[in-house]
Amino acid sequence: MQIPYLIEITYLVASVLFIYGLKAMSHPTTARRGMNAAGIGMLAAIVGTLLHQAIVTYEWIIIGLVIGSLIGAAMSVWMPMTAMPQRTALSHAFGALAATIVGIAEFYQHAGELGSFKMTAIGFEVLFGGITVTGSLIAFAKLQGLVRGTPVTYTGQNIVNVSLFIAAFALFVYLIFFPVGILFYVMVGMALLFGVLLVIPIGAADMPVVMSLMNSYAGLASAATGFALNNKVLIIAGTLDGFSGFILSILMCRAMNRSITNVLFGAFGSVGTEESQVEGTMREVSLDDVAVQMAYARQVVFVPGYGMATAQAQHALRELADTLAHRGVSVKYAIHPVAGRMPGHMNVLLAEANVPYSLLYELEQVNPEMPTTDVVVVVGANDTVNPDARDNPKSAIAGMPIIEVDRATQVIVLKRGQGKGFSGIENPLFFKPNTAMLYGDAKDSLSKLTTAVQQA
Amino acid sequence: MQIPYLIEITYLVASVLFIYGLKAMSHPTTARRGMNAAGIGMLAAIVGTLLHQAIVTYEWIIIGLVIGSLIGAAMSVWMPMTAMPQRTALSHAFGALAATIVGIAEFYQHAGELGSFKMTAIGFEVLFGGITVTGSLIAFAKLQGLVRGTPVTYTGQNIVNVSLFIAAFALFVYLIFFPVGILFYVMVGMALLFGVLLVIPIGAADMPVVMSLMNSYAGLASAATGFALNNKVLIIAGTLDGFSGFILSILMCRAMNRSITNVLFGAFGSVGTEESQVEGTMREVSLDDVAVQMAYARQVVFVPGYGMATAQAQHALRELADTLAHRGVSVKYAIHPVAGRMPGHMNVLLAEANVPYSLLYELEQVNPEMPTTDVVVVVGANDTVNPDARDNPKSAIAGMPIIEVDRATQVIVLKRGQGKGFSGIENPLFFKPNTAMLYGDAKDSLSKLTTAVQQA
Amino acid sequence: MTTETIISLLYVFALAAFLGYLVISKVPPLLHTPLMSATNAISGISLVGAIVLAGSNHDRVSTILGIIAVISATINVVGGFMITDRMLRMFQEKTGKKG
Amino acid sequence: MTTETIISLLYVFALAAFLGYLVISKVPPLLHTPLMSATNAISGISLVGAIVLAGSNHDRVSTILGIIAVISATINVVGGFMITDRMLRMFQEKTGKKG
Ligand SMILES: NC(=O)c1ccc[n+]([C@@H]2O[C@H](COP(=O)([O-])OP(=O)(O)OC[C@H]3O[C@@H](n4cnc5c(N)ncnc54)[C@H](OP(=O)(O)O)[C@@H]3O)[C@@H](O)[C@H]2O)c1
Ligand SMILES: NC(=O)c1ccc[n+]([C@@H]2O[C@H](COP(=O)([O-])OP(=O)(O)OC[C@H]3O[C@@H](n4cnc5c(N)ncnc54)[C@H](OP(=O)(O)O)[C@@H]3O)[C@@H](O)[C@H]2O)c1
Repeated sequence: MQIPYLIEITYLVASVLFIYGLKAMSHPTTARRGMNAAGIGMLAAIVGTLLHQAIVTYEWIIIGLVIGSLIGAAMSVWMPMTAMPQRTALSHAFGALAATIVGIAEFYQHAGELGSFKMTAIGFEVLFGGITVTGSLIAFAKLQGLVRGTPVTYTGQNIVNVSLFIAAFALFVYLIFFPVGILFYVMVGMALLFGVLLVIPIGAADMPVVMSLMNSYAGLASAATGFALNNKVLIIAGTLDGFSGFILSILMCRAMNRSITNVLFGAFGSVGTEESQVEGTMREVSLDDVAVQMAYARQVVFVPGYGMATAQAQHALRELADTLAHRGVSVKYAIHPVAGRMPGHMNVLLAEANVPYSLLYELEQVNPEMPTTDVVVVVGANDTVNPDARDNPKSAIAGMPIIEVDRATQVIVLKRGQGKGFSGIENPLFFKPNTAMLYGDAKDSLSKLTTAVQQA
Repeated sequence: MQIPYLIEITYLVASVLFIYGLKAMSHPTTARRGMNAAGIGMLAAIVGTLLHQAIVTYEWIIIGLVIGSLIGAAMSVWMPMTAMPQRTALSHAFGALAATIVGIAEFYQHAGELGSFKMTAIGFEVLFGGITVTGSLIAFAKLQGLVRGTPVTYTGQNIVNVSLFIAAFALFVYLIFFPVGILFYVMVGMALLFGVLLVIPIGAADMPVVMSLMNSYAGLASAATGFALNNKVLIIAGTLDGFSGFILSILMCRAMNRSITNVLFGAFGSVGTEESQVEGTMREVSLDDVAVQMAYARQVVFVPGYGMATAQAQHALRELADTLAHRGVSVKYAIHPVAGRMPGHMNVLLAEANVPYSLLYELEQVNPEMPTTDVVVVVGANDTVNPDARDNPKSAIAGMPIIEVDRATQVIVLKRGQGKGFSGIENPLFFKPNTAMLYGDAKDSLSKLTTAVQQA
Repeated sequence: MTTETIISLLYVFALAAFLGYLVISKVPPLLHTPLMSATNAISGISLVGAIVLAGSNHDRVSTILGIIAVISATINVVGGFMITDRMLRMFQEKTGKKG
Repeated sequence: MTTETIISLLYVFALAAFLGYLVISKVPPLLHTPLMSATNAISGISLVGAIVLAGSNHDRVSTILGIIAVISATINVVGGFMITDRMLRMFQEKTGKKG
């Protein structure tokens, strides 16, 4: 068998192992084995590629691989778990950059001889890729706090964006028939610009959805690369990636009860919503009171939210929960599907803090238990426990499923002050008679509570 | 675009629609729409094929299509639902026959010029195909009662089978390197013979598993045809078919707590099993007593089995159930996964009798309700309600999950006499104090019960 | 057949195998009988090979084989789709009468 | 590119799309974050295109582009797999301590 077919076979093996790996992600006990298999597939494909007969010098390849590995390894080892959203955004930029560059080079080398199919593939590749490179970088900057997270808007914004999109697309169609160098690079530039314009009007809080969409674009760019290079493993991996991003963004939007168009093009809560009149007062409670209540409760449910992530309070939370469990209190964690800023955000943080996943309960499982729960501790969650979503059809988050903590006997809310949640609306929960506020940084409050419970 | 590529595109469309169709089978409300889509895909592929440039005369094609359609339509319109197992066996024979013939013709036409890859594909095609043709025909004959269902065994049987298999396989390997005409036909003959020998030692009762295996072979034969003809839709359809058969046979074996090898090569219950000593006596009950008990029960659960299928009693059962429901009795149907002789057998029959599928309960759902059920009516089931499977670890069916009817307050068993079930073992259920026998054909008994209940 | 073609076929086979596993294992026991006849109907797609065989007038033996193959495959296709539909119709009507 | 090749690629795409849908929608919310980094790592497979570009010495521009592409893709591959593993290890250790 000749080398080219040996290479093809390593690609086939890689494809199968990739699919197997993602399939294994359907359960935490098999996931790791699956990803190891996928890693082996990746290695096989890389080794296979190194045999490619077009390769004449290896020095640049090796330099690139070494630099990339060092950066990648460093990022993964030293990155705190709480920075996952930023890291993910950045990695979409890298992935899309690689795809875009391969597309540009393909055009650069063969501009004259490109058939219309191949040109179409390259066009999709650089369009999706270009948008993703700049879009993800802006998302990264907003999430990391490098630029202000507030939406940048101006009048006529949507018109500018749509015109740019149409212009780029027209250029694309023209290029399929007349692949002219300069116009191609103009198109790449437009895609890069479009990525910027698409993301700047979106607030930091909506970044997760944007990020997932970028994920899906990056995947599609890879798949298009596969079409351009006649490489099936690229098509498969890219398509899987594309679907993953797409499905996750749909899930997020559904859990937030919004549409993707609304996230991308609508200012949040700008029309037709109405906050409910808040009745009652916010009642503060002392740390020791809370400790006693928890220590003598039958069941305590913790509801973590974005505040737990910013406070990095997962370890402190676990300690408190362990202390309670030790005293015989039944402890559960209720995880809302969009708590935090990323799908599965809370799960990962709690896993990092060694919380067994058998203690994590989903919305549907935990809500029926609320009325029989003595104490619910809301750790930096806000929107995901806002009863307005259920009770006030005019609320900006109306219809979003919530964890119905207000049905519990006693609710303790840990937060720093009067800060609003992601949606920026008032939360009537805080004013209910059975709710008490414990102000302060979540990590701090939790550690103090642990000490207090131990002495109770 | 030239014709060949137009054809290819119809095949691509067909592939997508086939997959969509089977995916839609995951729910009864979408299944029909899915199959309509698959049908359209099939039509597209056929019309596409008719444009094939190798076709010079259409008369034979049309004759074949017309004859086939008439037979197919007649079979599907006039076939009683209870004959589904036979029909399925027969259709595997037809499918495999088509694949085998295409393989033979391919060899016949190109014997000299076949590359080793293509020869390998053709070899698999005729081997799988040949085994399936005769194997399925024998299965059909046994299920239809054309030949006696009892296993035909003789000493050294397994040795003969294994030798034949090895010989055919050796021939196959030889043919890959030296595709000699006469040897090829010998191999086809051996495959046909092997199909017969494989199935005759298996009892009629084990036919369902054999049938599913044949299903999977027929699928693999089609997939091999795809490899031989460089036709991707054949590969896809064949692989889907192959997996379907394989998964169903695994499910059946698991539900019967046996291995596939045991079904294929082991005489059933031949070693190490022991029937439990039967205590108590079988108590007969009068029709009117049963009617009264049912009429005044709070909940009646019907447990249909193979006897309902042979008696074609599904309509009579539905009527009785409706009559009871009308009187305010809560009525449920408990469906064991391997009740009857085919996966989903009971479901189809009851659906035919217009029983809403919301009334059908699976094993795991209904067992917890048994202790609070007043009356259980076993309609021609036997093994699937045999408490020995649970209680006697030495039983031939030990470990098979059962519907635990013996936990109900009162069990009524409808059967014709002392007949045993599929496994041929005694059923202690019939001797329990809370069990009463109502002898007679199930359909008959059920109709009479309906009348009696109406008068009660 | 070129090696590139062979590799394409292997890709299709590998992906179809995964799909087969995923799709079929999602079918509930309720629909196992219709599933059997549905896959049967679909695998009647070998009809496309049979049609070419019967119509290409290669030689008498091929044509006869072709006709037999067309007939058998058509029986499966027509019979399979019709009977699946007949069964699924029974299941579907239930939705309305539910409860 | 021949039309046959194009059609093969379309087949692969269609099947991969179904697989993507089926496989991804089976991943529980618990693992959505690792899923994101896993697909990221896998889509780093565009590295294979980058490697050929960087090594084929076509012209200076291509080589420079190639190196950049190799670096970015490698970051994703190495970083993606490592961080996914780091996360999954956290989830996995829980099995033992369960209850
Ligand atoms: N998970 C996803 O995939 C995703 C994606 C897109 C959007 N979202 C949105 O994100 C929101 C998530 O809801 P959530 O309930 O988790 O959080 P949230 O509504 O964003 O509220 C976070 C709360 O945490 C408090 N907080 C912040 N830092 C804290 C600290 N160091 N210590 C203690 N408390 C602190 C804040 O109040 P103070 O400032 O007063 O402390 C705030 O009320 C939802 O609206 C969801 O739709 C989620
Ligand atoms: N469903 C599948 O996929 C599948 C596949 C392979 C094997 N099997 C096996 O098949 C068996 C199915 O169990 P099952 O409980 O459904 O049935 P069964 O154990 O086969 O028993 C059937 C019973 O129905 C009675 N019967 C027959 N004709 C009747 C009539 N006209 N009226 C009334 N009663 C009649 C028979 O007793 P009388 O003769 O006294 O009337 C017999 O006891 C299991 O052992 C299973 O493992 C099933």
